[in-house]
Amino acid sequence: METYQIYNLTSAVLFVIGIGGVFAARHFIRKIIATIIMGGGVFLSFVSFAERDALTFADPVPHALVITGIVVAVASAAFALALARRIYQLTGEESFTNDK
Amino acid sequence: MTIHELITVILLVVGCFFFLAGTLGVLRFPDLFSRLHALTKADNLGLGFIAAGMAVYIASPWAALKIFFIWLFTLLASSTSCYLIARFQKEQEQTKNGKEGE
Amino acid sequence: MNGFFIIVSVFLLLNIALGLIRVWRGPTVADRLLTTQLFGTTGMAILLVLAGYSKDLTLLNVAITFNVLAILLVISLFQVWKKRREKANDDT
Amino acid sequence: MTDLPTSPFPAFLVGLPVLLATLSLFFRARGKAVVGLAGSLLTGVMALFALFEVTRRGTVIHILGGWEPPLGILLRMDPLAAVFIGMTAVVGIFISLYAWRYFRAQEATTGGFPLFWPLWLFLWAGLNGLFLSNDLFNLFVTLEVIGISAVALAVLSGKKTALVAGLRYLLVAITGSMAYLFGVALIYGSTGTLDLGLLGQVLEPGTTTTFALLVITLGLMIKMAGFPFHFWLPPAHSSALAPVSALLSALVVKGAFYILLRLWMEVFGVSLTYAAGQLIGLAGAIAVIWGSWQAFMQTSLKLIVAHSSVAQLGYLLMIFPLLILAPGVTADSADWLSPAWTAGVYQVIAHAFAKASFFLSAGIIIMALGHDRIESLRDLVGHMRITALAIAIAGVSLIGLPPSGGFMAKWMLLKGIFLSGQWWWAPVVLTGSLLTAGYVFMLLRLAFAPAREKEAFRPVPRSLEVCALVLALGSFLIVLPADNLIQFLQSGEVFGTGIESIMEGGAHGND
Amino acid sequence: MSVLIDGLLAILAIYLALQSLLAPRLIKSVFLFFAFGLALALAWVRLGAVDVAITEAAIASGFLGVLFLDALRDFSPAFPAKQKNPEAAHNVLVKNNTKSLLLSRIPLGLGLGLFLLIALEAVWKTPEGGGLTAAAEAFLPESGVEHPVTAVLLNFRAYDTWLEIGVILMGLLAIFAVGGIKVYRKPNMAAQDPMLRQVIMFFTPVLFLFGAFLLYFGKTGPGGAFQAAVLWGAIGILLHLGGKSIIEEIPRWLRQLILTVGILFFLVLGFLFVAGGNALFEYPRAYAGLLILIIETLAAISIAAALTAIFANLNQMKEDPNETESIN
Repeated sequence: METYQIYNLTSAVLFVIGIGGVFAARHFIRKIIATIIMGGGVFLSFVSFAERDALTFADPVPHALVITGIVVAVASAAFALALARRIYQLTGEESFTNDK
Repeated sequence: MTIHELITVILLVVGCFFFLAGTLGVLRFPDLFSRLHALTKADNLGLGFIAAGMAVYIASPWAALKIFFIWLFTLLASSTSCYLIARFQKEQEQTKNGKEGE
Repeated sequence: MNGFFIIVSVFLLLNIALGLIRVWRGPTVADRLLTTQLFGTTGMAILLVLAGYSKDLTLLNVAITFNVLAILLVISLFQVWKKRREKANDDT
Repeated sequence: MTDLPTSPFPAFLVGLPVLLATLSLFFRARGKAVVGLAGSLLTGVMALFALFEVTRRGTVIHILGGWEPPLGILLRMDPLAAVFIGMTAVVGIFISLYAWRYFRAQEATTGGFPLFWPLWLFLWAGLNGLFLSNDLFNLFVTLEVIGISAVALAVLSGKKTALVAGLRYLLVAITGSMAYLFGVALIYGSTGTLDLGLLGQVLEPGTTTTFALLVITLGLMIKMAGFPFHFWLPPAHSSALAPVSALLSALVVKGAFYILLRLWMEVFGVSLTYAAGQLIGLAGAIAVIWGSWQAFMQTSLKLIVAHSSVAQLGYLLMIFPLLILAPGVTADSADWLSPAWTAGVYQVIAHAFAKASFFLSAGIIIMALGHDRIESLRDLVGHMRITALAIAIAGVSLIGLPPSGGFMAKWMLLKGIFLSGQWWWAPVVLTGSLLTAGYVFMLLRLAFAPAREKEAFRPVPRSLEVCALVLALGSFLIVLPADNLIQFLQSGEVFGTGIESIMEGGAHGND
Repeated sequence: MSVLIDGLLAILAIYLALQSLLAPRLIKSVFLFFAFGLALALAWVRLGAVDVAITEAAIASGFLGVLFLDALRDFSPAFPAKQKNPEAAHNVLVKNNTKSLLLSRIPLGLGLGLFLLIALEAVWKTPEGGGLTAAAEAFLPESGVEHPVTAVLLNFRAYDTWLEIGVILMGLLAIFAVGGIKVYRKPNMAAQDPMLRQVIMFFTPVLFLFGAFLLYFGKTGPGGAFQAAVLWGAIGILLHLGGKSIIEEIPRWLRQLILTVGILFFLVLGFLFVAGGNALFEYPRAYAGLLILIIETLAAISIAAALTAIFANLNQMKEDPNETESIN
């Protein structure tokens, strides 16, 4: 098994863990963490393809995409965190009360 | 094997030994404070040896400076957080019994 | 030499895995906070060894980035803890 | 593809709103609104000019940075993109005018929400960027621009219900984007390109492509509130401020639909299967029935309108089973293809106008009454004639009665359904219309009923009512250029190749 | 042989991800999440993505970590404050968390398991697309920089990067939208602490210099605007934590200029190229290197300011929960 294949499989596992977390976790913070884990899986997939396609250097395009993706994901997570904190301050709720 | 490499191997092995000692301490010691003690002291020492080993191996003054800073910052961060964890634990023992409320 | 570096890395990773047993067993919260510390220090060591293994000095920049921001985390943790204590004192 | 004529318009369509949004940050409350409104008008007018340019010159492109795909990113403004951009411009201009007056009227008590303007301009830039984008990853970035600005707009009121709905909306949006991005990663891994045009040529069917199609479709369905993932939409759309609700339901959800349409037609042609189409159509059908029924059961105006969005988006999903050709059928003989996807485009436009008008009217009613419980709508006609008229016209378009845009959409959808022989979708379309008629006439009956007791209608600026009415009329006026519009849409060369790739897909299935 | 490292790292990352979602206590979740970030960074290093590793360390672990830790002041009952009502409710909730994930969600679990199997098969069978390495290598000499990732970020796909700077600014605006409207909130002066001041005095120049180094180094090696921006932003965050604010002391227009100069300069420059008959972000080849350096510097300044302001707003949210409508 090659290095990139290990991480490629890991990426699928992390992605699924993240999806499960977003839907099943209750607390806001855990839901946000789950989205980041999901993102980690996706980015791992990109970067493992970059390693597979390496010539003199690894494929730089996925690296750049992942950097962009990480920044975007963090901006979203920061916003989600702000919302979650605000909701807690106003209502004392830490999870969606009528969660399905 | 050059003399540089020999020194590196020796330093790395010593470093690993300290890491192992630290981890064993974390696993075997009876209470938190001694565990904390084991982890912080031994691991930082282990990191110091590994840093020294790698500095010898890479053998460039610029890299050596960076490695030194890595070690220094880790030392700072881990000792501060060790101090914080200890104080946190003490506070908690004063207020409650320190067990997790599960 | 490269084989040796790999052995060292694997050893250090196993070390972390071993340390996770303590996280699992607890019993106190503080014990679990130790993970991050264990991870931090050992992770830096692994990064250093990998820098030697791949002969890529830019890995040192990764380690420095982690380090300087770890300080930020520690100070932030300190603030959290202080605020909590102030609040606890206010309540009593 | 790069031999198409280049034009600077695509660059300005994305750049200008961002420039103005950023500049508006230098001003304080009132200044932000002035710059924001001016920026909206400017962006809208420029978008219409761009639309005109495309009708004159055909598809235009803009090669960003001078780097051609696959390394660089290409902005492509073909007829379909131009129509969506034009729709955004018209709806956006009137919502901006409405928002200006609406926030001015409440400035004393609420501060006038100056942040609406930069966020709305960013949202507009994101929408234009999405319609123009020809790159899978860039589509992800524009989706995120749209997602963050849309949620920020949705929570602008700062009320608890809006915040909770907004957080759920945001988490769902992030999940959807990440699912989409996972599909993008796999496609990049298996083809080494992100450009839609190139992908249409090189993508081959296989396990990976099928899975990528699955996660991309799921992710986009989450974002466009397609059936099992519709739960976030009604609370988020109904709890936002009136102009924001209008933006969210008229424009934002359409972004994900646009990507889905493009990808299904241009990229995934080879790996679509009959079952996948039926499944997504089923989701649409359930959404139509369930959403309409829920709308019927609600007691507040905004919730009715929000649930109705779920149903109307269901119609959009129902065109997808028609886009898939059975093995052995060529695109030439498949005469239902073009009614099917033009029905989708018409439905998007008609719904955008009608729903925007509906939400703006709801905002006027909330302004007048202080709430939007429907029992208080009694004698609306006596107090606010124009708003009542706007609701009636928009409602007729939602039901799909002739000669409205909604009618055009449903008629073409039915045409596509019968031509393709998938007759089982027809009862769903009709039942949906019937249920829609149910809640629209319930509203109208109340509006015309004499008041039992005197409800205190506060006076409302006339200009607000006019904005709502113009948008409602728009949902009828779009029928006038129908032939030209359909012809224009079908002139898209690249979209033509999309149909060809579907054709090849049919051939593949035949092999 | 070296595959052993990767296998261990993969298992570790998966374990930590699972645990950070299952951990009963919030603080443990957050700490395991840090550990997860570190494992992921080691994975990036193993895959040869040093840029990504630095970004992960800087933004995803560092910046987001600080935000999470700061959020614990609101939520977590793990610190020994005497909790009132929320604690009881929360304890029930955290107990449910583990169980509900494992037991009462069997359909979800089965669905996810099936999905995982399909996903694993899909990634395993991904055909070799070849990537864009060759194309990037061919055009690298024309890009104005020597590091391929920087060339992609700032030249080949500059449009994405420009939008991304916009996303950060929008994230800040979105946070204003949540918690009332203020450009920058005053730090809590009570937070001043002599020990902290020493640490800040020592680390401010370190952060600044290392950030500048990463920024400049981005031309030839891993580093660049985003990584540098986080380090510079960390200065602002440190000062804020120490009860000092640099941004508060400068006039409003300058503050706004600092926040927007990155995206504005990038865009206006792009418009100038368009006016000159080129495409958006199409640098004249001769000046590409210089222009990229200027753009990166300004972008780093703007992003650093935005990150500082994001942290400051989140950090001070608690202090005035009722203030929603103060106008900027």
